[in-house]
Formats: sequence, structure tokens, C-alpha cells
Amino acid sequence: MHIAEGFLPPLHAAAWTAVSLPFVVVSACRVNRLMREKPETKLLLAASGAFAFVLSALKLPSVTGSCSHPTGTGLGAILFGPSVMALLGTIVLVFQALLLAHGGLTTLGANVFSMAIAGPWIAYAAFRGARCLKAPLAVSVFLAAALGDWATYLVTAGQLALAFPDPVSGFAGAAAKFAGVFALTQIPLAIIEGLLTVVVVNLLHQYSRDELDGLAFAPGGAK
Amino acid sequence: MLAIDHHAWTNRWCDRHPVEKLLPAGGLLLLTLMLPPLTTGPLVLTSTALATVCGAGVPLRAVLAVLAAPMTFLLAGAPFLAMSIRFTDGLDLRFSSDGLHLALATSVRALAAVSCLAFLALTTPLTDLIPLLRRVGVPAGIIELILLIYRLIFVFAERALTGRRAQAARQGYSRFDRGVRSVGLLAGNLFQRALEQAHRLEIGLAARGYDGELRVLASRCTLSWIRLAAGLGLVGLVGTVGGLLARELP
Amino acid sequence: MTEPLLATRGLEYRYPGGIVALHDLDLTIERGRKLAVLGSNGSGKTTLLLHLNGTLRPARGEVLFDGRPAAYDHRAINAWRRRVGLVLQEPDDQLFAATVEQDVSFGPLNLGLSDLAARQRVDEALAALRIAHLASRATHALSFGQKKRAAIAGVLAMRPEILVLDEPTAGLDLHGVTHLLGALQQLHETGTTLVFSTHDVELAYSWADEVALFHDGTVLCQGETTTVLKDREMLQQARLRPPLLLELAQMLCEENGGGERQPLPRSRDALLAVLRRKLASPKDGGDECIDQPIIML
Amino acid sequence: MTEPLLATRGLEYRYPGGIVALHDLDLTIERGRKLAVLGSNGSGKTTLLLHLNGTLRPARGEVLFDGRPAAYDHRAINAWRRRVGLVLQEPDDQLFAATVEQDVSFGPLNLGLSDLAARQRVDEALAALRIAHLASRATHALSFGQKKRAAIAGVLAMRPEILVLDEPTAGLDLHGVTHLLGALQQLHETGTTLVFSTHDVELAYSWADEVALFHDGTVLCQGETTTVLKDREMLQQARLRPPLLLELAQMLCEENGGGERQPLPRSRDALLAVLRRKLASPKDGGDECIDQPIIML
Repeated sequence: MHIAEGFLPPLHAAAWTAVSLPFVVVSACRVNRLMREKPETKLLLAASGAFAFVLSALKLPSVTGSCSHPTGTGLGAILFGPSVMALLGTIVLVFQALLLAHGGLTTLGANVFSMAIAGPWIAYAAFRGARCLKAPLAVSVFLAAALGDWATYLVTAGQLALAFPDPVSGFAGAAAKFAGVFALTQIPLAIIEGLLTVVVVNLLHQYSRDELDGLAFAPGGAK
Repeated sequence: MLAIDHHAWTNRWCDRHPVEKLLPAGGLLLLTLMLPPLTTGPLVLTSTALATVCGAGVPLRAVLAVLAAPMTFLLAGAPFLAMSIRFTDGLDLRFSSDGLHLALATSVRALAAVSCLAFLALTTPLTDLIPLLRRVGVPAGIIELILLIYRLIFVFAERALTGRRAQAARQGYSRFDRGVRSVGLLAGNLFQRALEQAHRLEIGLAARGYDGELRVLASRCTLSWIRLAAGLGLVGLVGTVGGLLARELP
Repeated sequence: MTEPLLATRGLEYRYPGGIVALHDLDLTIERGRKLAVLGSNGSGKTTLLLHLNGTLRPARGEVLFDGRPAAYDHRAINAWRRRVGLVLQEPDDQLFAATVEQDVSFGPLNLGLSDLAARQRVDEALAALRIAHLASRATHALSFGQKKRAAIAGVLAMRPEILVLDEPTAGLDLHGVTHLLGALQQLHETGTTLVFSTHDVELAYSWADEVALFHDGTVLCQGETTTVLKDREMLQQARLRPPLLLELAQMLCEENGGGERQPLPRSRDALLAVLRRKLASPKDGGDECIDQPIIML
Repeated sequence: MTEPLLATRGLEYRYPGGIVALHDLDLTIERGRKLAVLGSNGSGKTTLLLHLNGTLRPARGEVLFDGRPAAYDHRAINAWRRRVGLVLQEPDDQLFAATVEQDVSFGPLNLGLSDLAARQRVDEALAALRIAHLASRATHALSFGQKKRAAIAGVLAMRPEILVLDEPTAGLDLHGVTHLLGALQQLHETGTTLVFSTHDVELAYSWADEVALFHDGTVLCQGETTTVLKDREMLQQARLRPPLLLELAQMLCEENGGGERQPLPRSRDALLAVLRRKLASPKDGGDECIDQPIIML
């Protein structure tokens, strides 16, 4: 669930845009260089970006009847690395805003920070960490995807708490409220995303190792 | 399948220069954010809805569908603005009139803002907007990448939809755990095919002289200063009325 | 009078954009038949097929199952899909698992069968489509024709009463078509009702018992294959033309007026045999047309 | 003797896995002809076509361009692809831009043409394929047949001397095929050499000047259409069978021995006309076969 258009006060909207912008610019420069060096990267990245959009539009089987969908941050971080995900994630969020009316333009900065920056970096750190501790691939993938998804929503809750501090108990109280809606309820969804990402990576691992190794921008792929 | 995109390509104003739609929409969006929402919000909502439905000829149903999209978020988020929490003696949640006002104001602001987004998205093909990024310094390569992603989204979305139907036909969503596995398999299949698609596109474009740049002709529509001025005039009007109302009403 | 297995009455469907895809659509699927839904591309055939297993829900009208209006709750849909198996056109869209047998086991396992029972279903389905030798092959390494058969096996393993196939022969060469139709014919003989969409009049003529002529979101007419395909005007309305085999057969067997009641040859070999005899002794008239067994195409 | 425009000599190609895809392949493409590369699915037709514009490089043997071995450096390949346009089977593999006219302009702009000149090429190519009305339509909103024509227009706008098409009629219905072949025929008449792959013997028979019979990675024989398609044994080896039209035509025109020298009817209408006359006065022998203009299929 992205923060809806117009929900954040102007100052917060601007501030989050300012925070996210450097990450996206650095990512864009890196991607642009990759594409100049190897023209075929452009097609591969485009296919990956379109895949990420479609993945995020896939409805998950509902737990509570609410409509939920995978964030794809974990899978993206594992396959492409967080530095590429900042740009791809931003593009996907723009498309979600303008093609699906999910999220918005004024809240783009905030959503980019949670979905395309914080989520992928945490997922990536979890994946690398788990791999360093010799955890099996499936466990590492699960942790990366579940934590990446959950972290995204924790950050969203934090952003909302900053924007709307509780009149009585301030940021802490607001954080507790929003974490209650956006993070607690997300735990089962994070677990689902973790499980389903394991299914995806297993499948890819089984039959397309060559292609995965060939991802020019992958930080070691799903090995 | 992507209903917004369908309207963007088929409405009466689809051939108009994107700036004629982008600037007024952006202006109204800014007003929504800057002015007090309870007075400005309804004004913005009315003017964008009129422009979208009466001007561009987009069915009202489509506009309502877009306005309904952020509802889940508003329903989940807004009530918590109305409540305050106290940790002193255990957990104490209570409504406050200030909180209610904030929740209402934020929801109205969000709805009005979404209506600006709806106007832009329903009247303007995305591919008219993306090239404008050039003017704010986005490199040509990145713009090409975005346009390519746009094109491939439709190819993959079609496949995802068909794949999901095929899975459902084989009872892939008959129970919750099966559904999770099915979505995982579907995503894996899509990714695999996305990589193949990239490879085949490389061959197809190479046959037409692809050298790393995706040069295409710019679209033919020209900017009408009159229409742009009219749009910005509307923004000015909404801004003035909204500002006056805000001063009149406490 | 027994109720048809599956039928639609006054079906109407609109795409999300609001465009009418199907309207006023009546179709009847009798038990044990081979029904071709014949129409040109983009006429809405796939949309119709998606109504036959409850994937899409009509805006108006209804789907009748054993004469009763179909329900759309979770449980009813599950029961429905157990009985109606749907195979879409593009096999790549419906093969998900890494190997053929894994993929084919997807449906049986979703039915809640044990591993053992599922394996038996898989073996049976692979045998029915004559691809038992491909069981442990990687799905993405199959040829197009093999993929197509694997996709059908995946649906067949659920033992549906009706098998609904969208353009089953599209993209297949002669060998692939012969192979596939052979397998489907065998299924049909063991009791499966077959419904398939196609834009190929020759296929419909040589292989269907019954044809529903489809155009612009509705069924123009449904009836016995030869009757429908003789109707030039109706075919023209659907932007199709009569099958060459039928035109030749009519010319050979009906020119003298006497042949009307004789069945027309419906396979290429049968037709050539008639023509050969005809040319040898041309004055015999049309009465020598005999019912040849329908061999593939 | 003039050199053929394009030819391959002893071509061999292996897939990355080491499996032989093409071997000992000789093919000659003469200027101004319509050549069908005819073979069943998976026989390697696409791999061959990818050699004709330098996408793949043979492991052994060579591609000759105007009689000279083709070079594979960047500059030579660019020049080569200017002259040989390749249209892939799946239009989604070639269409990348948002609107039809933008997509078609890609090739001309890559040739270094000015915007004005490119726009002219776009209009010309769209007109040639009769899709000028689709110019500003969204690529993803096109029907399959329209996408196919847009993809061809994109290649055509580069004004290639040879247009190479992979399975151009696959997935198209009667209307789509007629439309497409009409446009291609017109191109051909204005001087473009056409090479297309197909597994459809009827299409090859009714439309090609020349057929290269392809099987299992090599060309079994290449020659004048009717000659090649009369060779039952050779066709059987390629897992194909003679076109029905040809079989009927042979039966009608050659049975009396005298018709050999007369051209056989190659369109459905021509054949039906012959048969009608034949049945009316059957003893006239085979000499009334006349050269009918080849109308579409």
C-alpha cells in the first residue's frame, strides 16, 4: 500500500523528495553508464522493470479480504541489486501512480524512499548476511523478501508518524498507531511474500541459471 | 485491462499537447496542497471532474474508479489521524475534535489531489509525458528505458493475466496455500520469459539498426497557447476563490 | 429430453474499457460431441471460452450447467472447473513448473490428490497425449508442438468431462496437427466432450461434429458441421469462406442433384478417391459418394 | 551470368549447447523472386533466416552477398542490414515504441535520415501495408494482424532490397492473410525480393515462385515451386505432403498425359473453374488448363 496522492502535508512531501532524489540520481547515472557500455543491458533492464511492475500488480491470494500485492523489493534486490532498484523502483512507482492510481506524484518521494530504497537495501543486507552465515539459499531468500517487504511498511508507518504526530503522545504515539495498521497487519503478507519469492527463486534457479548469471547488473545473481 | 491507459488513448483531448494538460493539473495539485483543503478541495475536485468528464469526454464511471483507488489507504490511515493515543495508564485511544478535523481535511486533500492525478492520467497517454522529462535533465538513455518499460508492461501484463487464468482453470487458487505457490510459479515463469523477450527484442531491433539508442520521431501535436492559458486561468480562478473562501470561513 | 451438459443463454460481456465483447450469445454443448467455435480473429472466441469455466462472469445472461444456472461462489467455481478443463492458446502462458511431470502434476495436486494418485494421473495424461517419454524433460526445452501437448496434459490430468481448447492447432505443422488431433480423437472416443475454437474452416469441416459460427461477439448459428459450412452467406458475414474440401465435395457429389442425401467426403483422402473415380467414369452421377471414416484432415 | 543477390554455401551452425542446427546448407536467392523456405516446425528455418541478415554467424561455410563472402565487422553488418530486412514471427519481438508511427520511424532514423525524410519513409511504409489509419494508435492496442503489419512496415521503411519474413501468415485468419499477402504482392511488384519461411504447403504453392525444401537443418532441394512440390518422396522426407490444390490440379490436368506442359491452376478459384468445366465436358482431356492470374490463396 503506497501513501495516497495528497495525503502528506506539502513540507513532508517536499522533504522526502529531497531525501530520495540523490539515491535515484546516483542509481540513474549508474544505470545510464551500464546501458552505454552494453546496449543490450537496456533491453534487459526494460524487461526487468516491466516484470517488476507486473509483479507488483499481481494480486495475492487474500488473507483478510483486503487487496494486497507483492512489493517485489526483495526479489528485485536479490536479482538486480539495490543500487539498480532505486531507479527501477522509482519508474515502477511512477507507472503505478499514472496507470493504476496507486500512490501519487506528490507522495512519490516518500514512496520511493520506502519501496525503492529502504526495502531493497534491507532485503539485500538480509540476503548477504544470511548467505555469509551459511544459511541455505531458500532461508536467505525468504528472509530477504519478508524483511524487505516488512521494512517497507515500517518505513511507511514512520513517514506517516512524522507527518502526523499524535497530539498527545507525539511521534512515538503516532508511530505506534501507524505501525499497528501498516506494519502489524503486514506481517502475514510479508511472510507470504517471503514464501512466494522462495518459489520464484527456486524455479529460476532450476531452469535458468545461465540467464541469471548473465544479468550484467546482478551482484552475484541468485547463486 | 489497464482501464486508465485505455481512456488516455481514446479521450477527446488525447491528441492535445501534454503540457496543456500537465501544467493545469500540476497547478491544481499545488493549490490543493498549499491552500486549506476543506474549501479548496471541493473546488478542485469539481473543476477536474468537469474537465475530465465534460471536457475530455471520459466516462464518469472511469473517473470514479480512479477516485476509489486510494480508498483502502484512506480508510486504513485516516481514522488514526482522528484518534490520539496515550501510554500513561495502559493504552488509551480516544477521538478528539482536532483529530477529526485533521482526518477530514487530510482525506479531502487526498481526494482532491487524486482527482488532479485522475485528470492527467485519464486524458494524457503516458508516452506523451515521459519525453518531457528531458526538459528537467533526465538523460535520453533513461527516457528510452522508461518508454521501453511502458511498452513491455502491456506484453507482460497480458501474459500474467492469461497465466493466472490458466492456473485458476487448474484449481491453482482453490486454497490459500495453493494460491501462494501459484503466484510464485507465475512470477518465476514471467521473469524467465521476460529475459527471453529481452533477448528476442535485441535481435528484432538489431535487424533495424539498433546501436544502443532508440531514436523515434517526436509526436506531431503542437502546443496551443490559448488552451494552455485557459487551463492556467482556471487554476488562477480556483486559487483566488479558494484563497478568498479560506479567509472568509474560519 | 436430456439437458445439454453446458449452455449459455443471452450472454453479454463488456471489457473493462466498456467495449462490448459478447452479446446475446446462445451456445449449447451436448454431451459427447466435438464442437467447433468457428470465427475470425478478434471476434471474441477466447472471451466466450473464458465464460465456459467461470473465469469471466457475464454482465447479463447466464451459463447453464446440466440445465441449472451456474453459481459463481468459490465452492461452485471449484466444482465447475473440475468438470470443465480449459486449455488456452499459448502453451508458454500455462507451463509453470521446471519439468513436464511437475507441471502436469499441478492440477491433480490442487485437487487434493495424494502424491501417489497424482503421479498416476500424470502418467495417464502423458500417455494419452503420447508424451510419456518427455516426463522428466525441462519445459522450456520442448518444441512448440510438445509444449502444446504438455499444456493439454496438464488440464487432462484433472479428468474433466469437457475439454475446452482455444485454437488447439494454431502454429502447429502437419505433423503436429496430426499428432494432436489423434490424441484428442482418442480422448473423445473415451467419452470426453470437446469444444475448440478455431479460425480454420478446413479443420472445423474435417474434425467437428457440430459448428457454432461466431462473429462479432455472438453465435450466428449453431448446427451440424456440413449444414453450417454450406451456408455461404452466413460464412461471408463471419468473414470466412466455405472449406475447399466441402466446395469440391459438393461439386462432385451434388451436381446431378441426386447426391444431397449422401454424406460428403470430409477428409482429403476420401475426396481424392471420389474425384479419381469420378474422372474415370464421369457419367455415373453423384450417388457414389460414400461415408468415409474421418481420418485426420 | 549474374550473381545471385544472396546465397549461402555449406553453412553450418551450432547452438551454444553444441547441437547442430544447420549443416551443409546451400541456398540461393535470386533478385526479384518470391522464395519460400518450406519446412516443418523446429527444422531450423528461423536459424537460417537469422543468418541471412548477419544476426548469427556460421561456424562453417559462408554467406555470399552479390557473389562476395559477407564480412562480419560492424560496418559491413550495418550495410548488410540496410539491404536485407528481417521480420520476426512474433511482432511483439520487434515493436518497441508507444505508437505505430514512432515505431516505424526507428529504422529510417537509424539510417541517419532527417526527421523530414524519416517521416516520409514512415508514411510510405504505412501506406504500402495499408495501415496509414493506425499511425498514431498505441502499439499495444493493436490486434495481432495489425501488429504484424506494423512490424513489417518498420522493416520496410528502411527500403531493403530483400525482405525476409519468418512465418508471415502464422496466427492470421483468412482476412488477415489476404490483406497481408496483398500488400506483400504489391511490394514484390515494385521490385522487392521476398524470402519467407513457412510450414504451410498451400501457401508456398499458391504464392511462391520458388521453394527451398528445408528439413533437419539443411535444404533438401531448391527449385521452381510446382517442381519441388510435386516430389512426393522429398516432401515426405521433410514430413510434409503435397498441397491439396496441386494434387487436384494434377489429377484434373495431367490424367490424360497431355496436360504436362500447361501451367497448373494455383489458386482456389482457378482450380474450381477448371473442375467445373471438366465436370461439364469431361472428355475434353487435360489441355484446357489455362494460366490463371494468381489471386491470393
